[in-house]
Amino acid sequence: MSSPGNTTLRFSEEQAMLLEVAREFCRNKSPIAEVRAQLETQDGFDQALWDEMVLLGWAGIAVPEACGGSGLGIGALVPVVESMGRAMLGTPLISSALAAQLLLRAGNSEQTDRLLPAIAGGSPATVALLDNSDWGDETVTLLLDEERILHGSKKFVPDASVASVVVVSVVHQGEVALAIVQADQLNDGAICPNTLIDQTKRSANVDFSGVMVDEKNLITGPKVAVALGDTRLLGALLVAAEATGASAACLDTIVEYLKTRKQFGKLIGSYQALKHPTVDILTATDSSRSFIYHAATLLEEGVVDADAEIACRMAKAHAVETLLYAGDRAVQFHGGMGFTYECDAQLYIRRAQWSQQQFGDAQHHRKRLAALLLD
Amino acid sequence: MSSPGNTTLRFSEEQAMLLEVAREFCRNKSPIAEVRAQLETQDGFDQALWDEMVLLGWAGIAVPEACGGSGLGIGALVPVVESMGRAMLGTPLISSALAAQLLLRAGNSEQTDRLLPAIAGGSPATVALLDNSDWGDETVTLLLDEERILHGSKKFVPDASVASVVVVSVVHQGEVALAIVQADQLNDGAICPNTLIDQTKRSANVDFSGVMVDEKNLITGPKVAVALGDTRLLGALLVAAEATGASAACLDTIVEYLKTRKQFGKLIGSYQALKHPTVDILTATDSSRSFIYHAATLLEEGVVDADAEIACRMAKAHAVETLLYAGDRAVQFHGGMGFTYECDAQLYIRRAQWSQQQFGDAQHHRKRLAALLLD
Amino acid sequence: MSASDKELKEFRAEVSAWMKENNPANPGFLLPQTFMEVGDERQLEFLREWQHKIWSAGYLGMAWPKEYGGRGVEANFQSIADQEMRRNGVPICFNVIGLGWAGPLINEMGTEEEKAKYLKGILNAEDVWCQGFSEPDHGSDLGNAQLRAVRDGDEYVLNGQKIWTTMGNFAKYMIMLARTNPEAPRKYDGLSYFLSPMLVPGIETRPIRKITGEYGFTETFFTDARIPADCIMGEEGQGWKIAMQTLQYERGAEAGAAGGQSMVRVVVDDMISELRDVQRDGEPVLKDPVVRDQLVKAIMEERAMMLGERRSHIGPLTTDYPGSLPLSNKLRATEMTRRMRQLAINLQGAEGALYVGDDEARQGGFWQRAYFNSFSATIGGGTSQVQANIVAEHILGLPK
Amino acid sequence: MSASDKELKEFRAEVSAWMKENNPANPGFLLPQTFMEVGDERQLEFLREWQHKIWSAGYLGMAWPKEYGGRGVEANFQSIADQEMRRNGVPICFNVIGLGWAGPLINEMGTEEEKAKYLKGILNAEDVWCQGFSEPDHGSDLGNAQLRAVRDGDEYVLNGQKIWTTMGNFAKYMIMLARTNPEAPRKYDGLSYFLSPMLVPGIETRPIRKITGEYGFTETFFTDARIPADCIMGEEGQGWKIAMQTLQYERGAEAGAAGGQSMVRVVVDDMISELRDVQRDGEPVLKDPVVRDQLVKAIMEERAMMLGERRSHIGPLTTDYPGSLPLSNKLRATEMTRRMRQLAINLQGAEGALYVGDDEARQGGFWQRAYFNSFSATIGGGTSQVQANIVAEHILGLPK
Repeated sequence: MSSPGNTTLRFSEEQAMLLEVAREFCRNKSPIAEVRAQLETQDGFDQALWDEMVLLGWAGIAVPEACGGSGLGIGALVPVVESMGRAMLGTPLISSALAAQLLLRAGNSEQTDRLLPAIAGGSPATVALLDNSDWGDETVTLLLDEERILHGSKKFVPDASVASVVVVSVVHQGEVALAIVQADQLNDGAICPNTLIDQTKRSANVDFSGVMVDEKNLITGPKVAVALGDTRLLGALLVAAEATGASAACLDTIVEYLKTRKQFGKLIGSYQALKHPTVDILTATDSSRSFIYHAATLLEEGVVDADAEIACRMAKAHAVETLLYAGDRAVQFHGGMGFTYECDAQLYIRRAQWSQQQFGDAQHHRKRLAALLLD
Repeated sequence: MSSPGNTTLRFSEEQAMLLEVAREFCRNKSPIAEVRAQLETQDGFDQALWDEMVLLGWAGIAVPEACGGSGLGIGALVPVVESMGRAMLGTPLISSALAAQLLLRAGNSEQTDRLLPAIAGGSPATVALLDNSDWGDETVTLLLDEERILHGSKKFVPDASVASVVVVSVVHQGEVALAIVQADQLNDGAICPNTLIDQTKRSANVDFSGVMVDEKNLITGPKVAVALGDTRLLGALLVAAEATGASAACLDTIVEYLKTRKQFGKLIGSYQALKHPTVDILTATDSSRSFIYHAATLLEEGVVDADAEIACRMAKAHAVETLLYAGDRAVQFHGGMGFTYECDAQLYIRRAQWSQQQFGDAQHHRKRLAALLLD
Repeated sequence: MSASDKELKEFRAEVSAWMKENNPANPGFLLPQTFMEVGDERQLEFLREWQHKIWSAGYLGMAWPKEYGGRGVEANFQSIADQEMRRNGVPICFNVIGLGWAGPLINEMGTEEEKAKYLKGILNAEDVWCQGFSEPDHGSDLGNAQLRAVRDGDEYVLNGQKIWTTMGNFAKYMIMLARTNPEAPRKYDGLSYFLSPMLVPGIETRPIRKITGEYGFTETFFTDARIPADCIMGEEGQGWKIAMQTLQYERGAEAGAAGGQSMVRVVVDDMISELRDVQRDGEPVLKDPVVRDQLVKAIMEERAMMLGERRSHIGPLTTDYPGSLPLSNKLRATEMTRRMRQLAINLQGAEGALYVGDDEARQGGFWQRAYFNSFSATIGGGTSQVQANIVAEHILGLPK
Repeated sequence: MSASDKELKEFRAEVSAWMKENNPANPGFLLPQTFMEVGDERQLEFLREWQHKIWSAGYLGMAWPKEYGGRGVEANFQSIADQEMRRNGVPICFNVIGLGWAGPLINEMGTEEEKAKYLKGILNAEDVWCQGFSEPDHGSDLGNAQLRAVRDGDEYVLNGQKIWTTMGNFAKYMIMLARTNPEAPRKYDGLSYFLSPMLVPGIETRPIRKITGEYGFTETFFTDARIPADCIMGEEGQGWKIAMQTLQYERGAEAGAAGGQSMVRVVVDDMISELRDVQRDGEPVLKDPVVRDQLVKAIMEERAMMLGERRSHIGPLTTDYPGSLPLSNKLRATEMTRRMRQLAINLQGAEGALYVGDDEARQGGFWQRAYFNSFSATIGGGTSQVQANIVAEHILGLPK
């Protein structure tokens, strides 16, 4: 009879308060009509709303107090992101938080003192990690040459159009390094927005060619690779948290319809063919939530150790498969209505396709979990 | 728009007649009470019944007319084996047919003339192929030394206790060869029966050590490896055919119960939670049947070409997964009754565990199909 | 006087050559994969021209009588033409409700006048047809249709609503199920069947935006709309029977349909081809063992469907639960398609998150759109859940 | 006066040491993994002796009153003892119906006389208890129990049948649901609850052979069996309420149960350990990428259950559909177990076809038998299908 692994799960009163506030805020400020109003806007979010979120301190939750944040850590970010996912509220929060984490974990104090206060103050930032379309290929190809000039592009840079700062993984003198690029350094037309299946999200391919990175905006050394690995795991966790919220909202949408729609003279929720898969969505969403708060617990101290890595990967693998299933069934169970753009099921099925790909799909993480758990 | 691959499927009037006769025979001669009567017997089948089958010519269906068979080929064996599977009728038919095929495909005319008439005449034969418990490991380790003496054992030799002749894969002078061993050459205690999960089946570990193989009972040369490969594929197909019959019978058992058992005042077959999975078993069994007769069609000429290999592997992969599912659901859907030894569901769930392992499980075959279809 | 194998073979070669030569160039916008995806005028006009061209070449309505625009030859010529359309990947013949539903019905049951009036326009694509069976509150429950048709002199007055009217905004005619007798003891007996004009006062359509973001269906509103009384097919009260008859023609030219390819067939191999240059973990995704296992499952599922089609014509191999193969076909094929397309997106890697309109989206976002569109088939024409009930009850004999 | 952390820690160390020292050697036959698998006298006597030994050492019934054989300490001591039994892989405390159902009920609702008569025999394993709720024709529908109990003077006369009586052939007492009033307007109100002796004329048991080939349950027949009228718990008509109360104790010592490990917990890691030397394609099966993907899924499913248990105690993280974690637990855990065991057989290679009794069967055929036994949990206590209805209706509020 063997050990079941780390199954720690704690939730502080502070986290509980944050969750309650965040959920309430998102519910009130981001009803579905608001979400829909943003689908075809350029930036995909409402600046005034973002400003309110910044005032609540969310942009600085995981930024140390010394740098203008509240220093509550990733554990406090998870309930906020889950709540945003639940309301399908698109903002640059995840991108900014990841940029801050990457700087915190790899940068020097001059850099963090200079850059983090702005992020905590609501100036969006983002990370540019992907050199191709393969999250499993971590080779960095974007070159920072000897003159510290960048050559090449990154793909799927989230919220690139609104970010003031982009933290970019580059190869410099044969080593992986990070370049901090200001938005105003980019050439005209360098940002080529992606047309995403999830219309609540924004990302772009960004051409950094020709950008000059001065010494103080360059991060080198052994911490870089570790910080990049950690940031990918934190990204996976935050996408999982967001997907968990989306699954919960999707479940609510299904349940509501099953309780009101009649076919053949009966409420359709009475048919086991719809009822039992809905229970599956409930239990799967329950598991997603357990996984993300387990990971949040293990990240209380900020260190991404082996147990935390396992937790982040499990969260991502499970949460996206759950949302893929929930979104798919939401369309099907809404019948003809589900096939319309007007039905909210489309929001969830589209979000699912985005979430599954970000920071690697379920199989990507299970492959890495196998090495951590079986070897 | 690409090619969908070979989808030939024919069925001759001859095959149709055989199918009808075989199904009728098996239904009449092997009611479940008879099947149960054999569960704890030594040989697992009724000799008188086997004799009747031999009289019908089944032991020689795929044996050339010149060797005392009817020369109808594998295509005619499939409907017979499916019918036997449907009645859960255990006999040495599959073992004997595979032994005959292996001899036909690798042996010389003296050997086939000498051995096949007995097989066609109902004297059971079998093949001993497995040196370990891994169907994916085709390394032959059983040694036939320079003095033509055997050293070692084989595992899971089907119907070993009743076989007059065993065709054994051996390594001889560094090459794979076949040794034809008569039952009376085996030492006392050489046959160690397995206790199988499927009580309708019999197999044994057989220790061949010390058996002397004379020249005329040795088969060497390049045909051996090909014949062994073909025989494994034919074995996979015949197990698939048998599993298809078992799935169909299992489906009947479920449907019958769902139409008669009431719970909460309704026939349980009216609940979608039981109804829809039962439809899944129906459609999956439909596919099993399509696969086995497709393979039977491609084997009309006896040659196991690439298309036939694909067909055999698909049949095996699909048919056993179907039976695993059907057997599992049969137990569950019978409720408390399903949990008893008395309920026939146990026969199918046990058969499923046997069938899945024989000649490699579903994943084994899908792995090889990937190489045939994707590379 | 049936055609010889040689004649058929020559005909096949002729059509194939014609299709190759006339297969239109990529128009620069995504073409509909099915007739349910005709969302704008540009697509409509393209497909109208293409169908007209096929008809002009003599490859559509081949088994229909010459006097109504057909060619009067045996149906197996049409089947061959249809196969060659599929095989050569040409665009669809979009006027599906006319070619496959209304047309064969008129051919079989219609008056001379009706044949002369309708058939040629169906074939040459001048008259677009639509179908009015579904209504908002009972999508899967056709027998419960409530659209009211009241006889008033030599007209019927229509009031009510239809939904999921494919090309309702483009159609000139609708085959329609309406309730002429709300008092009938069996709900089915109160239904009648009409060949209704669409372009009359009181009939209005509102395009439905689909989950894909595109159009293709309408809601159709009837407000005191008056249509000639002779638009009725058969007698009052025969609507259900005729509707069921209509559904029989779907089985192709041999069953009476005019023919023409109604949807672009997408096979698993198409997905696999598209994945050949996708990377996973720095290697081709097609080399990943877990992906390979998934793809083989998908290929097998598709192969099983095709083999089932073959087997369904072999009597001795269909004695178990006869009818199970054809009756479960819709359920199986549509569910397989949905899952396969979802898998295709998943395996694309990060690019799976792109959509129609992005230059870098694989095949222009074909698979993403195709996945969403696949729900039209798992929902329309009876949801998969209803289909499973039908198979359970009609084939397995399980209780309702 | 609650125990300090230090005391608890010391106690844990003490029990752990005792379990290590006293864990019985392999008896040479497969031991029951649950109390539903006690099939023969040999197993019964072994387990009786073991439970007696644990009780003698003071590690069972710790929170029950001293005067009835308990130890009168806080329940958390018992929880610790139970954890250490699990952790050390010792055999089960088999008298589960007594320890976990009848005992706590008597403790809570029983008279002094009943407590004195029953409790100690439950703890020291002298009196085996069984449960008589299920009947042949309504396995999942307890409220419909039909066993008739008719008051006749100072006796009740029993007629009818129970089924799935665990250890019915070994038991001295049964907790029993019987119908005292067939005329009650609500079927539930006609039920009463008894602590019935088993060894009286007119009660006969017939062992049921399980799918595993072994025994463990009986059918129990009542033919004019007479039991003392004071065997009733509470009043006539309270049977349903008391039965529901009985089910509450299952949640362990803190809920009132005597404690003791009622089933051997098998985790995914146990399966993985067993697979370490299995080969597939000439390589370790644990190196096969498809198998690895499957195993990680299994580990995750198990991990999610454990994390869910933790989360269920954190109020702010259970505001969505409160109660969903505990109420879905049975459904999830039992289905997970079934699938995991099926997978374990599949991954064994050819040896998966062996069974209990074969020397070469892995762990003596443990996994094969365990797979079959797993259905007792997906069927008993409400089938998974019924459980899914319960979750849907009680948690999601979906219509019946």
